[in-house]
Amino acid sequence: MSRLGTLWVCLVFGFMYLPIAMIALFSVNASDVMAFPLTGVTGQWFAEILGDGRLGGGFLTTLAVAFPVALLTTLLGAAAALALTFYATRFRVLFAALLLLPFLVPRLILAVAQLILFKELGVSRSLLTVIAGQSVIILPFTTVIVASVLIRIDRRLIEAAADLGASGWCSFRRVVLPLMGNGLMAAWVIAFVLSSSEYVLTAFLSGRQQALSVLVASDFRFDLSPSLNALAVLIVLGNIALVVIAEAIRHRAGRLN
Amino acid sequence: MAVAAKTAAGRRTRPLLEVIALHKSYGSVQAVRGIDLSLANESYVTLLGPSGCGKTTLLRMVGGFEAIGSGTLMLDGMRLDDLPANRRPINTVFQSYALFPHLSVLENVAFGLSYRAVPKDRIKARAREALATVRMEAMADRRPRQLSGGQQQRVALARAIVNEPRLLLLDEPLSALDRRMRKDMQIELKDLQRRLGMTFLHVTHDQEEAFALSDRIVVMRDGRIEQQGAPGDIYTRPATAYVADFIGGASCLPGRILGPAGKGYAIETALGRHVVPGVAGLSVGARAVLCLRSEQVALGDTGTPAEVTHAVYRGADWLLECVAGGQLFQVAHAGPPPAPGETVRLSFDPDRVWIAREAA
Amino acid sequence: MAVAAKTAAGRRTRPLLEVIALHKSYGSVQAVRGIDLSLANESYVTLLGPSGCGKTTLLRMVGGFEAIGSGTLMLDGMRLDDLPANRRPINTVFQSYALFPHLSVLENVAFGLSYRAVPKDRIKARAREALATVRMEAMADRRPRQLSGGQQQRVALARAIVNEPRLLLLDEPLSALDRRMRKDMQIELKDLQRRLGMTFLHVTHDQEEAFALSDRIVVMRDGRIEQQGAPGDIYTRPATAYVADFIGGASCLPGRILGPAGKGYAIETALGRHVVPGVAGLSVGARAVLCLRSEQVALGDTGTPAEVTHAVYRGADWLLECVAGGQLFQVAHAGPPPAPGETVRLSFDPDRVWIAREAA
Amino acid sequence: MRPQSAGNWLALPVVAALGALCLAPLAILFAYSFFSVDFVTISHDPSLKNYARILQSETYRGLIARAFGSGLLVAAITAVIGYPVAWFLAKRAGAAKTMLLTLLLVPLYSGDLLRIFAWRVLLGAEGAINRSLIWLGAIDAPLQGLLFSPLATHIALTYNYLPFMVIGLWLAFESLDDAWLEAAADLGAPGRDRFRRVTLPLTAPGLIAGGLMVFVMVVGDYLTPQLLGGASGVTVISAINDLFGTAFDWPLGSAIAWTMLAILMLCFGAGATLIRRSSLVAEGA
Amino acid sequence: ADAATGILWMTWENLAKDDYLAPFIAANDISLTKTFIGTDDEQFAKLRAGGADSVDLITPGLDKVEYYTASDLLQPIDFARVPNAAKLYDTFKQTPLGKVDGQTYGIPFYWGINPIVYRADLMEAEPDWSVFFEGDAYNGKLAMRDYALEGIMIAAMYLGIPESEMFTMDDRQLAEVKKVLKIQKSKLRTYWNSIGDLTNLFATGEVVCAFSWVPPYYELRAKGIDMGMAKPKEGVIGWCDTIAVPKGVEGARLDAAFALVDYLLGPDYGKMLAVGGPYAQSTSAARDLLSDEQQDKIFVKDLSVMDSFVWKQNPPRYGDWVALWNEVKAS
Ligand SMILES: Nc1ncnc2c1ncn2[C@@H]1O[C@H](COP(=O)(O)OP(=O)(O)OP(=O)(O)O)[C@@H](O)[C@H]1O
Ligand SMILES: Nc1ncnc2c1ncn2[C@@H]1O[C@H](COP(=O)(O)OP(=O)(O)OP(=O)(O)O)[C@@H](O)[C@H]1O
Ligand SMILES: NCCCCNCCCN
Ligand SMILES: [Mg+2]
Ligand SMILES: [Mg+2]
Repeated sequence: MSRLGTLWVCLVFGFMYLPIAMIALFSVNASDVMAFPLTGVTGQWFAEILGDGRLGGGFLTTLAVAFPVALLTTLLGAAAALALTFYATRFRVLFAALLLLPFLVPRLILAVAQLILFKELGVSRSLLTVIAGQSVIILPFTTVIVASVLIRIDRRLIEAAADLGASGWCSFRRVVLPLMGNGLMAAWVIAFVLSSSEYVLTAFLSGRQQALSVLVASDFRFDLSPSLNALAVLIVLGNIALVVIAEAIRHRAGRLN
Repeated sequence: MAVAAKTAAGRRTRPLLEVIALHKSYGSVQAVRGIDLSLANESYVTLLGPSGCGKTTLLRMVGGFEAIGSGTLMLDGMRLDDLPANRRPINTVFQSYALFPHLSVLENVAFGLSYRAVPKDRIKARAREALATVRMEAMADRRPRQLSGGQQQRVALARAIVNEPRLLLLDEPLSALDRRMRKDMQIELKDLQRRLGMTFLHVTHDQEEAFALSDRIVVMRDGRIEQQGAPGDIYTRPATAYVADFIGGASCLPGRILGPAGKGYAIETALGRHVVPGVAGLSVGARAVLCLRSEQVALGDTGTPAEVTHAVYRGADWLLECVAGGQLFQVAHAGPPPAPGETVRLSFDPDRVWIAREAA
Repeated sequence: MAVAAKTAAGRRTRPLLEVIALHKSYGSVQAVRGIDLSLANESYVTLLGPSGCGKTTLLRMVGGFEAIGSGTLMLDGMRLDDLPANRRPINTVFQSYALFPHLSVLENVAFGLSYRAVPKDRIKARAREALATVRMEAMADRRPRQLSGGQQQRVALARAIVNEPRLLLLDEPLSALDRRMRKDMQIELKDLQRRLGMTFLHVTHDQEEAFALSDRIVVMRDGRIEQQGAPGDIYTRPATAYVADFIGGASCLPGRILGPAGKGYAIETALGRHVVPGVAGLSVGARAVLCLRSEQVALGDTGTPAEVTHAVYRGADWLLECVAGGQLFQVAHAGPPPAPGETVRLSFDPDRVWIAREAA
Repeated sequence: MRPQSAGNWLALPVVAALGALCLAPLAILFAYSFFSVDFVTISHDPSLKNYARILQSETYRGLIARAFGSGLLVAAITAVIGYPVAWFLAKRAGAAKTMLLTLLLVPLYSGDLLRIFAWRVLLGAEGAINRSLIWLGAIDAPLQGLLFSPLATHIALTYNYLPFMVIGLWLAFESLDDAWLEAAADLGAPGRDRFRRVTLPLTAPGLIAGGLMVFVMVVGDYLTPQLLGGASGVTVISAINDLFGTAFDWPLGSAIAWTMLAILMLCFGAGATLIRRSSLVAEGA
Repeated sequence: ADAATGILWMTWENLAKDDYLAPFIAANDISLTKTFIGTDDEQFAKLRAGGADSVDLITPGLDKVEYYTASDLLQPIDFARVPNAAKLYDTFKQTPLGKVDGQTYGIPFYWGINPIVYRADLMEAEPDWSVFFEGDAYNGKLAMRDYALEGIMIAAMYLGIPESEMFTMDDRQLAEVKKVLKIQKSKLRTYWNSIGDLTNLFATGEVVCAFSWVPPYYELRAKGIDMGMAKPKEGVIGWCDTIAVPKGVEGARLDAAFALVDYLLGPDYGKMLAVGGPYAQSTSAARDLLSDEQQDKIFVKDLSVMDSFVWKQNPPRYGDWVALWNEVKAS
């Protein structure tokens, strides 16, 4: 069973990295057409991407959006999940329906409608409107993730905490919170991924600053430069490096304990 | 000075906990159906009763984890109804332990202390002391899932007692412990209760435990209280056949009261007439039972003939089951047991047995 | 015919379960450190031992839930090592119940039957019968979380016994039940085992339970077996002070063997010399203990003077704690107890007491 | 502690955010759905014409049905593929767990568009897979149907949303107590049955959560079908986009959007009931 | 130092390459931010929904200006501030598109044709529109732009519907169009959405012939692929994009916006666009600076070509066109 599982996991990870492998392959392929046969090795595309200040700026803009969005949606999602499960409000069903709404509306349409609203309110487009708009569509994801963890926490532990004198807040902080840690982490990562790859809303709601997803999409419209492959490779490698570093730190901390 | 004295006196006489006409249903299941109970300050009360009779439910309402169906709870003369669990000066040893899986044993025990007026630097030391009390100091750094069942139970115990609450609720706190450890813990509990002047409400299935610890025993049945009183009263003067049977497993011989006689009543049974003490208020002609405990029945050369049907080894002695007049009797017998099928003669001292009501 | 007879004979003599040199560690914790045990077919064996001594770990390895550290398990002469839990003809009553939360009580009990050769239409009926055995038929449609602690435990019991396995492992299966219910369940268990010719390996903290049910008792300590034997042997002829103390709580008076004498040895203690039977193989000069059980010590006009320190009510009698020669003695006493502080005289019958080793 | 009032306070900021940024815009759209358009002027005479048009249009009905079909199909495929992965991550990965989880999500950072073009390179007539198959001698001529077909679309959709399913399931597995599996094994259930009778019902909340996310994202994804689905890559969302952008028929677009919303809300009403049931189950812990 | 005036230009990415604009930036104290358009329609939706004033300059198609003016989103061009406008080709001076009541709102800026582009190495002969509707030789190797207006115009041209009727087709004509478009769909490998996408499809050989824009032709020839470009005799679609100033832009930002407009119609920019695009500016400002070959590339050597173009217009029943287009795609 375990061996079969390992095999399956390897296959699935292989599947997940198959397109990434292609991207990596063409990021060092000499031709600027993404097609076989391969024509030779070059570092040109990486040089190009590293020399392109515009994309660098876009990358920073993406981070400037994704970090607050991930934080905000994780917090709000956790609050919503708690209100759905652990500290259930009386209006739970209505509340759940409201939470699902942004899930169900096509992005573009929501973007247009939000734009109309911002216009009516006299709010001009900026990164703040992007953050607000994205947060709303990502919120249901984080809520679902956190709620699926909360559902399984043993309520008797909350009783025990109350018994020992912990107020609602304390028992939340010292019992519920640590036990929902996995869920919060997953929610944050998913929110970050969704935010940084969101194109439609970002394009509609952003003002003068352009996030990477928007820049990449417009670059793509005219020419599929392999330098974008190089960019993707850098992002993926950067992420993997972060994971490895975090693991190493965790390992060392574990050993010290 | 005068005021202080008065308060102290008031405190001594006013019950710590009063339970008045308490009810609780889960859907169509009536778990608690009208309980009146009052716990004197600094007393040790145990709750005995069969599985499912509502003990845990009662404790949970007192602790504040279950909404009251109807009735009133008063602590120290004040209504508890609106006080949330964390503000009640009560701690609980849960039947299911409910240890925090993400905290170490020590952190579990220290948890409650941060909500008491305990200096920060004393918290760990106090927690360690409590762990020592339950003989778990060596496992302070483990997680609950790395412990055996009995070890977990002892951590749950330490987690509650370390807070030294006014009222401690214990829901079968020693059920997973071996006899020796249980004895040790009983001594620690009793000592704690006396030393700190706490009040204990302790659910147990172990009658020896109840006898050894309690000032008062409350026998429950089907969501109600069947009898309460001092351990000796409950054992030697059960009010009903149910209590006589449930506590100490008396053999109950049905009969009819012929009238008052001597210090008790004359009663007519399948095994003849006897004059025996009994509960007050039995009228002539009333149906009642004669309660005979296994150690009150002796094998001898005289007495009612009976057939031995079964003999069970108990270490210190044997428990014989004998049938006489269609009625089953249990007899404690120290020597080598007669073989099943043998006929023996049973006798008892009429002054030491007891007449109880047939039903509540 | 001949073959069948031979097999039947083989079956009768060959042990059902053999545990050979079994070890198990969790990280640095050695939970089981070398157990050799053999369970005869159709026998009832109970496992006694203090909290954390490795009982659950042993059972979990036999059941197939925990990988063996080292050693061998044989069932019916065949190695169990590679047999997954679901293919072992073994069922378990788990210490933590492990009831399926998403299934009703009836569905929980019926779960295992779908893997036996039970006709589909009989499954529900069989499950209901098992529920009746544990007095839970009225709650067949509830979910586990709607049950009290004792009710859950009975469902766990029903879920295992309904399968009538060759070997049944019971990990404190009656710990949450009141005395009466526990007695009833003991009778049902014993009856089941006899009727169906099953073999039981039963962990309990209740010594009465062990004595009442077992063909053999195994006393564990710290991951090892300290002594095993018939209930009478364990109680009356403990091999070590540990066993004497753990089972029945004997007072152990240290001493030195002076030499063989009568049916036993002459021993020198703080309270004088005595000639008393004892375990085989004690050499002259060896340190040993004289084991006195509470019911073997009597209060009288002659004997060693001792001071009463404590009296505990036990219902049927009182347990006195007395100190003589710096040594604590426990005495079972039927009458009204002497007050603490009083001096009494203790005596015992040298033929009924026992000399055990100081340590294993 | 009064959990209900705590719940209300917790819900408040969420309700405020959603009210302002989702409910209000949707209300605007709802109003639009009853209007009509003349060139770029929106006439504010309410009527049900738009809804009548949707009902009568085989195209829009068909597109909505197709979107839901794809959503369900991909949710099912990702569930089947992701289930063992989530199990492995939760129960077998040990210390490597966090790392594997992150590695699973990292490909998503490479961006939708780039990955879509990578799929083209993989699946194209001259792509990596066709070339490999020809080289292996498995086929003589390239399989045209690999790319620009529903197959290509669904492969990429599965790829895009598999990690979300795995995350949902992983969380469910994390809180699945092994004691229940041991008990099932003890009672004789072989692996297959332990899965069907214990694991599956007890991880149902994760399956539902993951399924919900995948379903919704597949229904909303128009880029992948558009770029990989070939001539049949149209989706209801891209049709709505056309109405909003190209044709400037916001009222009809709003009406289709609200029709989908209504159907989805019905579906999720059913889903929520399921979740509630399975959460009852789960509380038994 | 005073902060430079900041303006925001919403445009196509390849019209705003940094080097095209460098002389302008160097000569003015203006900081220019660019935001890029996905489609003409997206640009309109964004302005219509979000208000015009957050952008200082936009780049709508000539045929689309009407949308913006009807929605009252633009301000008229002040020709006094755009001296280079005097050099507009006559066609653009005279076109009624982009104007309301004689006022110009979208000033033509650059223009071109949308031809058929094909892989000459993989096709027997130069194709015309019929390749998308008849015969089996290129089944599954064709591509069409996913755009209702142009898709239906091409079908109409194929069916021989004259330009005068094309944008006002009646139900019967539209039914004809639908029928042939369904045939067309069955021959397509895919519909394309961006020119980069189509270029990739040509390069990888997935598609051998498509209704296209000009850039892939030059781009792929530069890579050594033998590309062909066909201008079908039934008619070629011509297009022209304008530059327009949203309502509400005023003061220093308005000055800066017009300065940029003038620069965009001037010789520096025109030359770079012709060489880099290659695209033709709407003025003759740079024409004489180009070689004959370069002029030919962007159709300004012989301007009469413009007369054969079918210019895009807004059909009055555009909603029905879009519905028809979606119906074909969904069929
Ligand atoms: N997962 C684990 N990690 C570390 N130590 C463990 C783990 N599980 C059990 N132990 C330790 O192994 C020893 C034996 O445990 P086991 O559960 O077998 O005891 P037990 O005899 O069943 O006790 P009890 O009567 O209290 O149930 C204990 O000291 C326990 O703390
Ligand atoms: N959530 C519930 N839903 C329905 N019935 C319940 C629920 N909880 C408890 N009960 C029922 O209420 C009755 C009292 O339960 P309670 O837990 O108080 O019993 P108990 O006296 O503690 O028993 P035990 O000694 O077995 O722990 C039982 O019959 C039980 O089945
Ligand atoms: N290189 C820019 C291409 C812009 C093409 N515009 C087409 C406009 C159709 N309105
Ligand atoms: Mg209980
Ligand atoms: Mg155990």
